[in-house]
Amino acid sequence: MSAAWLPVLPVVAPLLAAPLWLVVRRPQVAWWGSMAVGAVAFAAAAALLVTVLRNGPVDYAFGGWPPPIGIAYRIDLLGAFVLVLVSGVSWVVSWAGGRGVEREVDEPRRALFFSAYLLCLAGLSGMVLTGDLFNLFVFLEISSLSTYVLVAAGRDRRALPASFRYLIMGTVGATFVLIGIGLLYAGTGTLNMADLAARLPEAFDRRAVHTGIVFLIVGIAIKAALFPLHHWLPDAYARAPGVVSAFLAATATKVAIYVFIRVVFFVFGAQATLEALAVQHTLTALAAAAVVFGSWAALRQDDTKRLLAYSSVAQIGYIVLGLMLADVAGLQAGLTHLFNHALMKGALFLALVAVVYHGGGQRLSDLAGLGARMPLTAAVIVIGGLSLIGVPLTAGFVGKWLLVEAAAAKGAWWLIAVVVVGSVFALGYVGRMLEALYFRAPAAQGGAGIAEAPLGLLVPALVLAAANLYFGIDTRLSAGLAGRVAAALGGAG
Amino acid sequence: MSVEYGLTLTLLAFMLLAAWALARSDDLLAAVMLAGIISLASAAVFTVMDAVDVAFTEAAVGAGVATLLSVRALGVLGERRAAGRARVGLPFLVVLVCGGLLLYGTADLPAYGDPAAPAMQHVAPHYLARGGVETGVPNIVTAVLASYRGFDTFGELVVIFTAGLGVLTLLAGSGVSGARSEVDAGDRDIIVRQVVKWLVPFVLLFALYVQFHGDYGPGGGFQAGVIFAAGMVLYALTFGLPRLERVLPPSRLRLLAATGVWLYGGVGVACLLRGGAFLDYAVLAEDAVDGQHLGILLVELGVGLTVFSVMVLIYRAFTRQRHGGVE
Amino acid sequence: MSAVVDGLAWAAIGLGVFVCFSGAFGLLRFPDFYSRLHAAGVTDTLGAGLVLLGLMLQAGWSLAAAKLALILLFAWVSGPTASHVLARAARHDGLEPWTGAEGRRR
Amino acid sequence: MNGVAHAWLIVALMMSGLYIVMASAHLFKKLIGLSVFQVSVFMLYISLGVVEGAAPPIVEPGVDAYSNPLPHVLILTAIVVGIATMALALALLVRIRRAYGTLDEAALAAKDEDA
Repeated sequence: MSAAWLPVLPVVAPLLAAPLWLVVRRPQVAWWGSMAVGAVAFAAAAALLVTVLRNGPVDYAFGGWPPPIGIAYRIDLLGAFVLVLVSGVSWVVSWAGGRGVEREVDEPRRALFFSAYLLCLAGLSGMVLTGDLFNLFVFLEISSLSTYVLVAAGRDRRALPASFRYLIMGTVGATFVLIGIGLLYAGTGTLNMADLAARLPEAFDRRAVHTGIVFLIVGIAIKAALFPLHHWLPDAYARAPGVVSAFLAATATKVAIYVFIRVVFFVFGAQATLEALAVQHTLTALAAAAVVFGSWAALRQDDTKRLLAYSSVAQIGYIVLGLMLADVAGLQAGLTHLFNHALMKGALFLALVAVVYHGGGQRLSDLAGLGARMPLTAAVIVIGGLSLIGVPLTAGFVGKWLLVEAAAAKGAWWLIAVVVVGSVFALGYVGRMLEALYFRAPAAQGGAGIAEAPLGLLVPALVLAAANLYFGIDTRLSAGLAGRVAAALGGAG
Repeated sequence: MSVEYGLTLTLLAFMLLAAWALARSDDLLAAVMLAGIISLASAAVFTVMDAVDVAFTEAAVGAGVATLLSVRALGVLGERRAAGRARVGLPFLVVLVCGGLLLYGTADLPAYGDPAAPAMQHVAPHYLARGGVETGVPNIVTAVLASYRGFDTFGELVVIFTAGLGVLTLLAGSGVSGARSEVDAGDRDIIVRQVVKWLVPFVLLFALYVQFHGDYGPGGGFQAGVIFAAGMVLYALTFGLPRLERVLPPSRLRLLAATGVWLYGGVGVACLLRGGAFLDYAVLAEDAVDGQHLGILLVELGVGLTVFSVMVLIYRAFTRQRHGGVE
Repeated sequence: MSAVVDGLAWAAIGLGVFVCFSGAFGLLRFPDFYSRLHAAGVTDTLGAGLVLLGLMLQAGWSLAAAKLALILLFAWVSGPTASHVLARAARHDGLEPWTGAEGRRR
Repeated sequence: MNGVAHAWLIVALMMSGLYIVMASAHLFKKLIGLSVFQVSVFMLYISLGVVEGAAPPIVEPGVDAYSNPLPHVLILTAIVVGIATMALALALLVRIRRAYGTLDEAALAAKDEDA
């Protein structure tokens, strides 16, 4: 395959495949086809990462028009790293799609469900790769619209208002991004990110530029569900079909945070933005609040999916805390945790899909006694849970440890306290799940049909759980790469 | 102050009045109409601001399609009034902060119509000076839309496709099929029937004109698709949905919607196969400008196809819904 | 362009604007739905017609004038049809015309 | 001399849209507010590209000053995104109304409490 195809393949392949399932309305065909396309996208992403590691950043000019006249991709190590994560996890999660939709999506919606899945993947990949601010907005909307569809595709009626609320919040967020882009354009006359970065220093004293930066950051923060703009997240994740929760938890908020990194560190220049506009202090405080509030709220949930969703709010806090240290160590910690959190939440949400498959519920009490009946699923929950707490030898430990180190190096002791408090809460909410799994008797005799889930669900869950263990021990791909990215960013900022 | 600026300010003040009425009104139909009025007034503002393509689109989409769909949906929903208690405190605070920030941010913008503004300096002059020569298309908006920023437009097409797909997904299996008087009969009034029978061919002809004249004047695939769909909807309103479905069965509309996306993406892939970048139309023909012209023509056709079929599919999906009621 | 044509054009536009204004005034002040519809109909046909005629005189023999003529034709077909449909819908809903017997109604 | 008064009015309109989105208790009205919010953002963009006394950006011999075409292109895309969002939201409302029998936010929340 020619190198000219590589940068466009992860986006264009799913975009061109998605309309197929509107014409061929066979769920099984759609599922297999989507997995094949997911494999292509993942392979292309991996090849891109290798290329970038070998030869440095890849530039791609759409339509042959050089930037800033045309739209261009500039794929650096950070972009390739996040793209591999997104396309990889979404591919593994899509394996579970075939079985997952059987229980949670009505027949006439199943084939179209996979179209929306592919569109969402394409939107997220486009956001990662693009080097153009307005193109970012377009792909943000592709991913958002398909996400609203995915969330509401299931049988739970509560998903409908949840999706609508997400739509309203998400559109307000996207419109904020649009306002931000417009004001930046008014101040500089360009939409290309690299060009903008070059032209900003001389335009930085324009008020339109300040306001544009603030609106852009707030809009992205809504998409990233950063406290206190997280209101859409718990309901959307808890009511969506399980496969969708796994997909979104592993990818959507991650991409939003990636965009944040790209915009703040590459385009605006970390120093100027963080100091001049007091962004750093505000976001650090909000991220710390996210950790404490999210973890505490997770502790109070009775619904397992809501529990995990609130835990996500907390994890986003950890990631942003790392980023806002704004040095190489902090960035490395944030990026590592971003990578690992995708693996944890993917595994945990998929395990819950397996629990529901044979008629189990999603309350904590529904987990009772499953440790014996569904040993493999329970094992996935154990591994994912331990990783979430941050127990050594799991992936979750690595990111938190790096964060503590980075904070200690800067003497930010209160930040370590926040991490400890969050982890203690995590011990609490994960403990409640494990206690129900292993030490509680099944509620009634009624659940006799409950047995281990089919392989179609177990395999992807186990793969992600195994990844949690693997990246807890071998950190070259996660923390190692994150370190290289952070070093590059440190140079840029 | 120039006359144009005064006109803009007057229109904006008028829109603000409408928005105020909208905020106070409990009547949902009135709210839809007021939003339509604001949208139509904004189309007038766009015209004053020389954005003829945008004005055209906003009038067709914001004032036309959005109002049509909203009224349809209101009928299906069976809701008339927004009776619930509004929240005041937090929204007011947020609006105050955001509005204050925006006023701060726009205060040192260059004055309205200033040719020395930063936005006019960097990229835009290239489009205006070279666009006509490099693409062979005198309407620079079309040149930028379909060629310089053709990848954005591909994304935009996918957004519309996603919306159609989403509406079909959400409303799948909940529609009404078979004979239903209201949907089927259309309008029995002889005046309406005669007028529509004469009008529809001209609407379709106009749509084709807009599709293929977009290189030289305002228009293009998107506007053409919307107008073509409007012609079809007018036909269905008058003669009943079944008559339209005989000509355009839903399966064919779905195929057309997909085909539009494939046509646009296919042109991109063809450019790749011929050794150019994605959507680099210059490689499509011997002469670069000829290639640009061909590429722009094809992708605009793709846009028109998908927009038209998605609009009709969405209209059909709403019309086929049972009215009111609870599951 | 001769001064005569120019004067005629402005006269037509001015008269058209006056008719539109009076139509809007009637829309606000007339006592019931049907008479208001009548006022609105005047705006559609005579008002818009005069303005378009004035513009055509300004444009002279050109493509723009032909387009304006087409718009005029369209307005003359669609406007009365829309008024007809509105009035019919109101009648269908049982709205009685105002006869002056029971005072103003809204 | 022109100023930035148009921006004040546009911001006011924008904020009334945002206010309707947040303050309304009825989901349908929130959606209407959202479209007003978006339309005013469109006008902000287009106003950035106006050049006094210039022609629309359609190249003609003998004309040398045009308005900036780039905001026009961006807003064409944004208008399409807006109608796409609206169509999807209306479909969601149809499903919500059918499942709950109401579109009032408080009533919706109450119905899920006792479920």
